[in-house]
Amino acid sequence: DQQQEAKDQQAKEGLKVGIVLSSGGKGDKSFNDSALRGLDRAKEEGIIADYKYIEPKQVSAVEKGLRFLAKRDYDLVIGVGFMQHDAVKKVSSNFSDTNFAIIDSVVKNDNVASLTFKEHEGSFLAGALAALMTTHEEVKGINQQQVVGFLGGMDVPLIHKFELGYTSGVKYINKTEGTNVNVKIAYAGNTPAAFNNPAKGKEIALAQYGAGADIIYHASGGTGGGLFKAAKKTGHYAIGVDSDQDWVEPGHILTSMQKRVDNAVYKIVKKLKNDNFTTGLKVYGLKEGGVALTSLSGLGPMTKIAKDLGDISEEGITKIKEMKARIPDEVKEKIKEIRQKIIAGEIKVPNYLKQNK
Amino acid sequence: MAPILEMRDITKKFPGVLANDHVNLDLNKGEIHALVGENGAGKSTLMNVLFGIYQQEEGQVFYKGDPLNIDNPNDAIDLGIGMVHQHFMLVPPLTVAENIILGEEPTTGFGNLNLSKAIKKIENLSQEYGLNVDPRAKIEDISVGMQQRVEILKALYREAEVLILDEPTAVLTPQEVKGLYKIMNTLVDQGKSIIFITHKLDEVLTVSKRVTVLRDGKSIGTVKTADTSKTELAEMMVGREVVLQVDKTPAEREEVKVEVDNLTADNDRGMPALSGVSFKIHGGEILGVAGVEGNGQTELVEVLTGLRKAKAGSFSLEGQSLFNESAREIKEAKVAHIPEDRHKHGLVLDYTIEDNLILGYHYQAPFAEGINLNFNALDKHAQRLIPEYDIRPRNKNALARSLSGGNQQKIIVAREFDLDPEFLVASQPTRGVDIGAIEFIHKRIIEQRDAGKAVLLVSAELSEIMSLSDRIAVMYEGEIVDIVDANKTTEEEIGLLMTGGKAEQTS
Amino acid sequence: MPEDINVKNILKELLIPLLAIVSSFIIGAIILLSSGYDPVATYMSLFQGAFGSLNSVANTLLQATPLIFTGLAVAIAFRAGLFNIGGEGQLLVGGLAAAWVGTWEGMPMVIHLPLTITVAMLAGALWIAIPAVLKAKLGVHEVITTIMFNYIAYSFTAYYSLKVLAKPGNIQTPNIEPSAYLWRFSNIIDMYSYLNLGFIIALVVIGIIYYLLWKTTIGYEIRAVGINPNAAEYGGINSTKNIILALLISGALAGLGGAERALGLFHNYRSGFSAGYGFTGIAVALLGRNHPVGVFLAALLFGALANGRTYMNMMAGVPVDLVNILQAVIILFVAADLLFRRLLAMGSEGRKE
Amino acid sequence: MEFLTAIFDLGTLRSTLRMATPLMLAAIGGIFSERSGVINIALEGMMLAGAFIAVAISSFTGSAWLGLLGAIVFSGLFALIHAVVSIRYHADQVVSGVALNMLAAGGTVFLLNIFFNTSGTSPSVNALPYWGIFKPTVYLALLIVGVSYYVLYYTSFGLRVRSTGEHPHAADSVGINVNKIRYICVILSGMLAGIAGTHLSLGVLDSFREGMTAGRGFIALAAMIFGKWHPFGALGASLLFGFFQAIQIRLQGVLPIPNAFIQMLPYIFTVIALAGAIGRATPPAASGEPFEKGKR
Ligand SMILES: Nc1ncnc2c1ncn2[C@@H]1O[C@H](COP(=O)(O)OP(=O)(O)OP(=O)(O)O)[C@@H](O)[C@H]1O
Ligand SMILES: Nc1ncnc2c1ncn2[C@@H]1O[C@H](COP(=O)(O)OP(=O)(O)OP(=O)(O)O)[C@@H](O)[C@H]1O
Ligand SMILES: [Mg+2]
Ligand SMILES: [Mg+2]
Repeated sequence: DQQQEAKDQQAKEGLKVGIVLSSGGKGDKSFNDSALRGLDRAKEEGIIADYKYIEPKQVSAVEKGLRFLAKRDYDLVIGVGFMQHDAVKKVSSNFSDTNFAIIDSVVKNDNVASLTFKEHEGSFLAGALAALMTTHEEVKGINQQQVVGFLGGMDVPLIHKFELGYTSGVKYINKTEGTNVNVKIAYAGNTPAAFNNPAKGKEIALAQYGAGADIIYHASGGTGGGLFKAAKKTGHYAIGVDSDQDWVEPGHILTSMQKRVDNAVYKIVKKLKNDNFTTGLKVYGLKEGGVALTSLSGLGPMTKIAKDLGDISEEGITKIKEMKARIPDEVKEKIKEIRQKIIAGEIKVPNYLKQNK
Repeated sequence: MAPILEMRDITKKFPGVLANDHVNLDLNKGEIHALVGENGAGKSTLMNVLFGIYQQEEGQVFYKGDPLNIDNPNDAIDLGIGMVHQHFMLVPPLTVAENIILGEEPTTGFGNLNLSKAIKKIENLSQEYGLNVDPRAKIEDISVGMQQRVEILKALYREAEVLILDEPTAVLTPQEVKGLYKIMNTLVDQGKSIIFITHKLDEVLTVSKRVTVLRDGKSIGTVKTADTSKTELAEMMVGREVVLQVDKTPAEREEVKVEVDNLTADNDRGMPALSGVSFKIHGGEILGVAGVEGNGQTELVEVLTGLRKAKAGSFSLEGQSLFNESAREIKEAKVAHIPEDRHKHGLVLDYTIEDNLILGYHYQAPFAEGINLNFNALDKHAQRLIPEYDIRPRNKNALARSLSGGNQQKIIVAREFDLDPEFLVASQPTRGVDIGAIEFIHKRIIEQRDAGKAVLLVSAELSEIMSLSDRIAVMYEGEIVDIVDANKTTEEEIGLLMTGGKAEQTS
Repeated sequence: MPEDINVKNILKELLIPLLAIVSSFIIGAIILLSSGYDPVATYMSLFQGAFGSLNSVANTLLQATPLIFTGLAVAIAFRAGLFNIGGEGQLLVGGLAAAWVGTWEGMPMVIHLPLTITVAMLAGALWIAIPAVLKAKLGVHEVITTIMFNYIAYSFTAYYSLKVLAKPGNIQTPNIEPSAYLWRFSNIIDMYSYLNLGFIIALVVIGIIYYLLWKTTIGYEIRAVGINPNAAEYGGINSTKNIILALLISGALAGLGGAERALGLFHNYRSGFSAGYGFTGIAVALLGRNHPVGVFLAALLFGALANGRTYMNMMAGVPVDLVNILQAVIILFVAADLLFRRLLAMGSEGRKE
Repeated sequence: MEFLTAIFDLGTLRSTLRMATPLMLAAIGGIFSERSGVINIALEGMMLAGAFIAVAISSFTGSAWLGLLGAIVFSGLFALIHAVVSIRYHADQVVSGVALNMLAAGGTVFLLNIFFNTSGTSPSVNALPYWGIFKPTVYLALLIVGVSYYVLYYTSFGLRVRSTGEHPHAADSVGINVNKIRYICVILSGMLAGIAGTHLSLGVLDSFREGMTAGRGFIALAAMIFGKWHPFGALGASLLFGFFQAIQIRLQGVLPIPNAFIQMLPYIFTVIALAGAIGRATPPAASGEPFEKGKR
């Protein structure tokens, strides 16, 4: 009875969502922050009453966190990251009355919504943009050499998915435009620490810039912070990942390949509120707005937030605007075109994870 | 003449030991003052108090009539007191010059070392006192005798007026000892005063002006060297009749049991320590090994007990070769070993008496069954040996660490003798042991001999060698210079042999 | 022969670790207060998270299990006078080996499980073999070599698990066969915890190590070498052999810890496999005075801290890293036990006078 | 031949020097500590603490220089814990070091939460400016190597440090305050590690990231051993390890050796050095032993 009461109480107060973050934790400026932003938005809009996040420090704590949330009758329990696959599967089987969602992995249980993203599609666009830009020597910060770079964090398949999408984008441009753009590829390491090593990230970036690259795309978590410093130092460009990172080093981050985890999270929370929550696989690609480059002409979503919060100066905003203005219109057009083609299925972007199976 | 230095009623305690008990000592200017006493009498402690390494609980030091507090070596050094420690206080990888200036470094602003100035000063000092050291050599590369001269230079460099030499001769060859006397005499001629600690009464008589005797932490008295004799000093030191009279029937020699031939071995530093050592020991015989410490006795014992590999030679017991066998195999061949340093080798101090009583035999029946220890057997063993060898306390679970030195030694003796060995190697068996225990151990050694066992006895105490041995082998620089019949020799003859005298005599 | 077991001694042995724990919690409380948290609520939630329900208790034991193994690994090396800082690497390699052999198909459990566990122990032992031999033969300090082997293990296991064992596209090695599972208690008790047979094995191993150290000639020799290698040598004890033996046992124990994680908890090898168990094992051994029973108690404490902290974070909002701070401070206090000895000595002297 | 051109350019050398900088700083710290007789495996933690404090102070004051200064002071204080615990209370120095590493790892993230309300990356703060092609910390590191060599071998302090680590009783017997020397050296090692950490957080970057030292403290330890506890040896070893990292970045995908194996190299070299294959590396005789007056 007490439980029932508690439930009623809760129902009155509104929805409560629990989320177990991935190892980068809150403040990773990408993945987790993006998910939390989706919840923040939902909270602001009154869709949910509150949410609770958990930062597990070790693999085995993930399941405990999920279970903790499930037991406390959270209306939706979200697991962030492919590492949580087993844990979400297990806990969702135990709590068949609770709604679950997992991000970046697929759990085939009746009460789980699996939110996955076509990172390869976004990365393809990033690759195409980089390849197109590197030939525009007239643009400030672009050199003569036709070289671009990729910085990976830990050498794991998921990161190769970004890499393959990116290199495919470059190849596509080479084929269609007749250019001969080369990609330098490097990974920061073999252990999870490779996502936490910005000093090494900077060295890798400097090495690639030194070898002629002028645009480097990264999929390396916190290690990417070093890339941005290197871009600033050398006057070249970087492409951010996961969330809108354009504002982190204003004027040097050409665009960011956003995984709109926030959108995905926001959407399912909203559906929950509206009682049309559905489980099963949800794939977010370019078409669904699940992955996207930040605007090539204006400010990205995080940049706007940062501006509101005062985390970025007016001068920074100007720098970003100036940089975006430097991107030739033909490039912008081309990217738009490619995007449409991918959405329309005219361009097939290879998925590293599928390809190998 | 007023003494330059006086120590009055110095009392220093260590946990469980009254190392110095109201000790008095005074030193005149220009005097060599010998300080003697048995092991553990408190000599080093007294000097460490004087040098500020220890603080006395009671008593007062006066220097040139003024009372002083010496709280650390700096104070002592500032007063002009220098000390050459029993165990050298030199840093092996540093050079002679660096060692000498350490703590008193000449600098040229900003703490910048002025080594050339130091080297010049050292060279001058070295010349002045005839010390002959190379300031640029590294300590680890020079001989022990040279190291000692470095220690003396260290004191002179600090312009010491009073020099404490703690057992400086124990590690020296006879030539080096003579050299040291010369240096000491030069020093006193220059107005310095020396406190000289030694165990060798001959040395006392040779160089000192006066002698202070310590026994059991108390000062027994101070006498003029000219007015005393070896016997009197020995009596003061021991507190009773000097020569340890051991009841000993003549040896009943049996067949040859132990044969050692042409042993050659290096010491820890890779220098030759044994060169062609040969001897035989019969059943029912004690072969004493005499010699100044550091002439290869330690290495000989280690080779015979499996703790050191020899480079060449042979060693057999009752015809069975044990040459370069492991310690375990040698033990199994019934060779017992009372080690020179019981803390280092003989005991696991944090083991109980019971556990120590099986060290080396722990894997054999009845103590072990397969890999399991048989606690009944251990218990029985301890309950039998503890009273038999009068080990105190009578608690088999007491840690060896908590026992007095004599009782620690009894654990070893009990364990090794209970094996009923064929060959007993006893090295410094009574070092640091009280009189009662000494007699006990001596009796046991003789019992072994009378039971027909072969005994090798190594000791720095000549009296011990003289009174126990049937024959005496004298070691000098890694060789046995002679083997003499104990009944037909004198301390003088042995003493001469110990300094390599034989070779001089015959050539 | 075994250390005197009487109440007074046990209390004396326990006193300093207890003081260390209490002091660290006081320091923790000060940190909490100055960061604006409520220490009482924090510690309450920490405690509740660790022991609040059957499931929590089981999870505490689950967290303690690898620490028992690594703690014993450090302790047995300590007893031989050696310092194994490489437990982390040995555990990883052991876990990887278990996850690999565990995937072999077509064997009955009675063969497969023991085989897998044995291989894991061998792998752990192998990982310390070079430091062990270098130490025994050349006197090379094992602290540095085992640290170096940790780092070699990080790279090696990452490479081998991802590039060799894992199916393309996977971030973990394939799941092991059920015949290599360590049986879970949740099979018969209604709980979620993955507490498994590994815990029982840990208890048995505690007994074995205790027996080995104090009831056998092997232990007699190992401890003798640890206390006084010269005396051991004099007693015909081959210190080279015993150093190598003790370290191999140590490595094997850490490897066994890895096997428990692979066969009982994860059923595979993955990145993030160890939460620093090898390093925490040092603390566990130290706190447990290098005694198997002490190791057990210390592992329980550290297991409880590690288990309770998630709940603490969720209920009190305190960052889980507080627990790392607490653990570090506990170690510092235990290591600096002289502090308490001096304080206690002062206290008792004061009373006498 | 592609890999040769990939390795040998000016960029590689610069990269080598930048990556060697934190290694040499921390290794020199290790040298002082161990030369005085105190094993310091907490270099990693001291570096991490320094990296964090530098960012925190730069964030609050807006001055990266104050950040550097603060990191030096704070890491010195942090090292003081190691000093007190292991010198005054005779704790096992390895255990104390392990604890300090844990404390730094936990403490920095805890404070990251308290100060910046995040457990990943701190906000960007003012970083150290460039002086020519490098950050000041690079020049500082090189300077410190030279000065350390001079101090250790040409000053009375250095002589005392060396004697303390080899034979503390000998040092004591000539009136040197052994524990004072050890305190100074351990604190110094913390301060140097603090500079190393600042190099990472305010030199290379402008923010703190959880665990950002990523094992560099242990490579520094390896460099110290490989360099046989000599400042120039440590410099050489640091440059070598820096060079490994620099070429490892550049050789990815060029040579058919997996990355993982190149990353193992510094550690493997250290083991080989210790084993005596590259000339025996023997630590100072008394390192690891607490000094007790009168103990024989
Ligand atoms: N720290 C200590 N605690 C307790 N007893 C000790 C300590 N150090 C030495 N002893 C004991 O004091 C006695 C004399 O020790 P000491 O070190 O002075 O001998 P020694 O002078 O080195 O011998 P030798 O004259 O043969 O060189 C020995 O019985 C030894 O066991
Ligand atoms: N540091 C110490 N701690 C405890 N006991 C000590 C210490 N130093 C000496 N002792 C004890 O004090 C007593 C006197 O020792 P000391 O070293 O002064 O004798 P000694 O006359 O120099 O002997 P030796 O002729 O062997 O050198 C011995 O019983 C010894 O055990
Ligand atoms: Mg270009
Ligand atoms: Mg003495």
